[in-house]
Amino acid sequence: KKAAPRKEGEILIGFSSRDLSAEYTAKLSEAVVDYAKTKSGVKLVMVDAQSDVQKQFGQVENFIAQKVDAIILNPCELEASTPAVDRIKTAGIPLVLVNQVTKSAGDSYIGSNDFDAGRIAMEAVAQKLNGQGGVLMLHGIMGTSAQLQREAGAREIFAKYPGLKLVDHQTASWDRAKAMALTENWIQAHQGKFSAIFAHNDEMAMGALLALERAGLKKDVYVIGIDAIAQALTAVKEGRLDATVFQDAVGQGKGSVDAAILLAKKQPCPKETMIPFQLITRENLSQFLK
Amino acid sequence: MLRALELRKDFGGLTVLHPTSIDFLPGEVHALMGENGAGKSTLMKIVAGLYRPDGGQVEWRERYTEFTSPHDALVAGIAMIHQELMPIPDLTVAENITLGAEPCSGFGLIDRPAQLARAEELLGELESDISPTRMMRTLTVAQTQVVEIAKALGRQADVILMDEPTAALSDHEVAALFRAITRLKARGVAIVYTTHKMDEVFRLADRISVLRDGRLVGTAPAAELNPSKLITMMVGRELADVFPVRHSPSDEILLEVSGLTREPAYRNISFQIRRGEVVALAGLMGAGRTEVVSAIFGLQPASEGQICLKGKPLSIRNPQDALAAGIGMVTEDRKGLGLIPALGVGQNITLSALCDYGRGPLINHSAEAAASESQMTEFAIKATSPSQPIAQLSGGNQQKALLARCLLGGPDLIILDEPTRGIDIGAKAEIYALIQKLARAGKGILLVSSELPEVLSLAHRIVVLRRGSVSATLDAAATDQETVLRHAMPL
Amino acid sequence: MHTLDRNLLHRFGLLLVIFIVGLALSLLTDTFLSVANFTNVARQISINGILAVGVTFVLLTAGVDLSLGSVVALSGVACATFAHPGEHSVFVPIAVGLFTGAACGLVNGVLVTRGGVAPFIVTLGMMTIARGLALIFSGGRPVANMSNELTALAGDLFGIPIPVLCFAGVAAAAWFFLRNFRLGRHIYAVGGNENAARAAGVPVEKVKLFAYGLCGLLTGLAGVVLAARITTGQPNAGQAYELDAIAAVVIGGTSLAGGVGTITGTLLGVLLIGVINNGLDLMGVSSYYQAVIKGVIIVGAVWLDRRQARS
Amino acid sequence: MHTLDRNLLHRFGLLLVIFIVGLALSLLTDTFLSVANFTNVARQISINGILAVGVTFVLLTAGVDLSLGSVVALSGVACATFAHPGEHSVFVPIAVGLFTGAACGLVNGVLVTRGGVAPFIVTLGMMTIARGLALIFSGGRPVANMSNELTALAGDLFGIPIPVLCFAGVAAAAWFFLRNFRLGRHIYAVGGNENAARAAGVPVEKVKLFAYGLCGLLTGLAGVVLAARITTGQPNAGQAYELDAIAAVVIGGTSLAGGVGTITGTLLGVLLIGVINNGLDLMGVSSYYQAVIKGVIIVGAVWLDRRQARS
Ligand SMILES: Nc1ncnc2c1ncn2[C@@H]1O[C@H](COP(=O)(O)OP(=O)(O)OP(=O)(O)O)[C@@H](O)[C@H]1O
Ligand SMILES: Nc1ncnc2c1ncn2[C@@H]1O[C@H](COP(=O)(O)OP(=O)(O)OP(=O)(O)O)[C@@H](O)[C@H]1O
Ligand SMILES: [Mg+2]
Ligand SMILES: [Mg+2]
Repeated sequence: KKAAPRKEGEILIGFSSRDLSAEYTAKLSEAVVDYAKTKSGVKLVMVDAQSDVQKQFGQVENFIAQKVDAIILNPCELEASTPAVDRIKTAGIPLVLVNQVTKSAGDSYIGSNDFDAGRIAMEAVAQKLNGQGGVLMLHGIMGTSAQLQREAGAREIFAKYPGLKLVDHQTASWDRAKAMALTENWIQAHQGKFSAIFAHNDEMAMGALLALERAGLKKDVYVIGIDAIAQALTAVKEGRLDATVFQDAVGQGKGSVDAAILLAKKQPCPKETMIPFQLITRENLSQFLK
Repeated sequence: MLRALELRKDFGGLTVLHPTSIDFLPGEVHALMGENGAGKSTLMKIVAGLYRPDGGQVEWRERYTEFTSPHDALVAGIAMIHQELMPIPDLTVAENITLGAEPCSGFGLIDRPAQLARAEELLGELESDISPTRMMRTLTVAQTQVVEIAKALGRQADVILMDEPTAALSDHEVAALFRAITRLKARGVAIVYTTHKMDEVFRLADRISVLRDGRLVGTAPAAELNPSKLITMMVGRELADVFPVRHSPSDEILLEVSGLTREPAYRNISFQIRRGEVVALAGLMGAGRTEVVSAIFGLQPASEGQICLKGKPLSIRNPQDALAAGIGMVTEDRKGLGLIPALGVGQNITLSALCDYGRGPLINHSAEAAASESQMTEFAIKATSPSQPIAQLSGGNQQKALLARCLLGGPDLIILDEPTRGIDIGAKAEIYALIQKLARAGKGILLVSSELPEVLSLAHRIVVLRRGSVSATLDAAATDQETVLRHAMPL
Repeated sequence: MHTLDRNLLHRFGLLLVIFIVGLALSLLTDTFLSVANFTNVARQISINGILAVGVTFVLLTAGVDLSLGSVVALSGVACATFAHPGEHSVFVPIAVGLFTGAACGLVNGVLVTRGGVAPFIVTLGMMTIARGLALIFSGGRPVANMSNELTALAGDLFGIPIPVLCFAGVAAAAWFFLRNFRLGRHIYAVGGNENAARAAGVPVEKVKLFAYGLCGLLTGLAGVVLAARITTGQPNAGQAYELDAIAAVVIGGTSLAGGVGTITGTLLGVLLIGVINNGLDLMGVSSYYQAVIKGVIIVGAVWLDRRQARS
Repeated sequence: MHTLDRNLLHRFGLLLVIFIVGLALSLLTDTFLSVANFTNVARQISINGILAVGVTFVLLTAGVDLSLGSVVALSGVACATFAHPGEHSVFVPIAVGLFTGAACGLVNGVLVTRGGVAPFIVTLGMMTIARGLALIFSGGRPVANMSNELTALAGDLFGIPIPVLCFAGVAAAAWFFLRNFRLGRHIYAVGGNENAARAAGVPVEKVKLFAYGLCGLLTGLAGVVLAARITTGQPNAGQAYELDAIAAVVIGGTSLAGGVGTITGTLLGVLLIGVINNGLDLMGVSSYYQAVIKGVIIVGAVWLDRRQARS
């Protein structure tokens, strides 16, 4: 299936996604691809960096060699993806960053701030516990930007409420099974000393939830995740999961395609479009279940 | 010059070498004799730095020395030809020969021309025509042994320990080795020589030391001994005639091979074996004997030709087929095609006939143990228990275990490729007796052996191979070594 | 029997390490030594345990299987796809999961035996392929909405977690098989010296095919159990599970060169890894240091064990 | 020489596959066949290439090194920590990175040779330990703010990317070394038959130590190059890099059992993996299918290669 030759006047957009095997990014990337299909005169090529900065860098170089008209980059990392951004800028290709910033700015950024996600989630915990109680935190893969920023956001809230105590925190590498085992161990070690679990993503929140349910402790513990993946929403609806933080994958995806087209046509485009995180609880769930 | 002082070695709580002292003198061939498992190799390996002694010392040039590795011993001037062949399969012959002593031109850079020249020179000394650029993997067992010898000769050592260097060699190479040894003696090199071939001892040795069950029985000048005296020292009793009488075979044809061909190794091989008959395949090294019998056993099927057993044509694609048809074989390459090193002796023995010791897919452990123990007794296999890993047995005992494996399934046709290699004289006599017993019981035996006396006295008929073709089929009773050799020699 | 002796020694060295680690944890935490926590450890090691038992067979034949983790994910996805409530009987998703695993294992086996490709490459290929297939079949999303009958597989039976029962059953069967079946002995022979085994009439190809197939089947089982436990078929589940499983087997004394090893050893290896993971969590050791400590204990345990077995 | 013949054959089979893949890509895309893209491929394979060359040495001795990826991260972090602008000369961070890698490699080597622990376990332990250390030293955060002199290492020299030059240099040196140096041949001997090598007076322990140390050093180099390229010491970089590197080496005909293999083979393996990755991206194949296709091509290439080498 030969990649059709570029037609005159057609806009070619290169899109490097951070990791298509992660549910949130997959959703975002699907939105990008689907939305691009609805635009006539636009051809989009998507590649998957599989969470590897260096691989993504290579993909960016491939795009430059292909002389694409615009690049949408969903960077793997805050720091380490910066050279890739610089390379694109040196090549003079319009660049849209989506979902994650880098040290160097692109021509446009569509997304949200992971600090906010951590802040919103922990704030919800603080409200629920009235600023008093023990909290456990499940980290994503250590050293990744999302983990670092979500942790930093959460720590801000801990500083604000001295009554909140971080009983223990540990990585479960974004993985549900690992989060489940970790929570089981925590139940042994800290039973009765914690009343909330904050997971850096919903996968891990689901794992914590399952462990708590199995131990019959869910009613005593408030569990919150980030991303609002489908299963998390269902769980919120069923009253199992307490809350999650919504990140608008579809909104970010569409926004980035629009921005890329504007930039490729050398039309003005907003430097930054923030699509804020939102807390989802049972109360406001209906507006997110479309 | 070299002296073993009260050397002792234990393996897993078992003393295999009791405190033993022997002197070795320059310019002398000192033969080390003894039954399988007597501790000959163990003693030599201690001297060569491969094993650390559990007691006693090595005195070298009037000084006590402790070699912590073969490297130390080699640097000091002690080289060893190991009983166990140790090729590096994916290096060239030249690289194997010069291993550890590569000629270098500074900075550790190998001087290739010098390396090749050295290898040629050493092979030339052994009158061998193996090309130094061949890959070791492609060599036959005998050729591998020649390379091992060349490797040790090349170390310019003052002592060379030779542990059964001729086990895989035929007369031609043996003669060349002996000439080389004579030259070494003249240079004042001390040679320690172990063998199970009686004639060699008396041709070579100046003095002889005999070990039995890990103890030194005695040391004597060769001139003071004769074969029967020596055997008595080794075995602890007198041994009757080694070769038993042959019985005449029946007329029923057991195996008929016709037109077996696999170019370029052999072509158009035809012969028959009757029940109760021992047929020997004779020939020089590389004549293709191993390849022919491998084809019959399905290890490397022939491309053309027919094999009929008991009048039925067989299509043998692998050893499984052969075993099912009633053909058993003891391979020449003990280590490569025989032993499962980590399994116990008993499990090695029962491996081929495991179906007979159990119900359905299950193993009946007690039946299996009984079978392996009776085989071990019958073949006098020296091991601490049936579960001792076979890798820990002495070479001769390993060979006996493989024979036991082959016979356990009760095959009609038994192929023996160099079955007595590395086997002591007592055990050899037992194996010869066994071969005759099997023949009497109506089995057919196809024997490949490089020892012509063995061939002449065991076989009824001798099929001589020359470069992959049958050059003669001789009646063993009416022929002699010269005739066989004449047919074996390339024209 | 000597093989047994040697294993007892091996066992003893490892047991010692496990005992020391356990003792340390009992002193350092007040939660390690409790029935609830032991159940926990048992539950947590059961998936790695099932995988380790399976891959023991492959390692014994001197092969390797790097595709475990991906095949766990693929079987989990396959199982979950057929496990929506009210669609099929609960046996269908289980069968589908097991079948998927076994099929992957058999493909590995065929490529190794007939294709003559090194097991490392074959199973590395399968690792990528199975992961890709898991993502394709699931559309990159977790397959949720599994029936309660299936997720009940992660529950308890007579107070014992079903995954633990599965693991125990699998281990006992494997132990019995390797000791008492002819095919079990043949596996050791093939791993010990393939050419010699062939010359002794062992059907080497069939033996290997069996080992890979069985390993695949057990991987499928692990996939089903995992899916039941996390109530989803997760296409990116099981990352690097093969490493933990192979590590457990090798810690337990099985040689990567084949021909040597036992199921009891594997069990101890699985237990050691499980206890370390559990204990470090209980002690609240920071995850950075957890990694370092875990690495040190594993290497140290094997070192001690081998030293002790040698003497 | 026979070694050469056989390598030519190996080479030929793989070359054929690479050629076919390349041809297909040239027809299917209009960008594959361009200088810019070739430079890209070269740049993209250089890190895997350096690692693959290093691990070739270890595999030749019949060992294995699973710690590559983690050590890349650790050396990158170590290098970046000393690379802040204006603090040290550019040689300091480079030396620190190389030293870190070499130290890890030597520790591996010592544990394998003196400790008698299986390379798989030792390097698996090091994999966890080095990752933990990278996180500890960096505080779990990317170490940024590297001097321009250091990041210039990812730039060009005479129009050729410096990482590519590093890779080429390393490969050429390794090729020459393995063929013509005594130590190089001893590496083959140790891998081919360790007992025989020891009996022939080859200092087996030293040879292995050298192989692990060199592999570590080159891993350190890869870490430095990666840090320069992404201008950060990333503690979670290099995940699973060991698999790609070992795969390249094995595809290139090096036996995991040791004693057989060449640097030219490794280069072809690296090239094949690089071309597949690049080509599938260029064609815009969905990443799920990429995984499947990549797995199939790798297994297929090795299968073809071995088949052809046998005949
Ligand atoms: N690594 C080992 N572990 C345990 N026992 C061993 C080991 N090596 C040798 N033995 C035992 O030591 C004894 C002496 O063996 P050795 O190899 O020295 O005999 P040998 O005299 O050379 O016999 P052969 O003529 O058969 O070569 C044997 O009983 C053997 O089983
Ligand atoms: N000098 C040689 N040069 C090249 N190839 C040889 C040489 N000698 C033997 N061969 C190879 O070995 C094959 C025959 O080996 P085989 O092992 O069957 O011989 P054999 O008669 O059993 O000798 P032995 O067992 O004494 O080594 C030949 O087909 C040939 O390929
Ligand atoms: Mg001996
Ligand atoms: Mg022969």
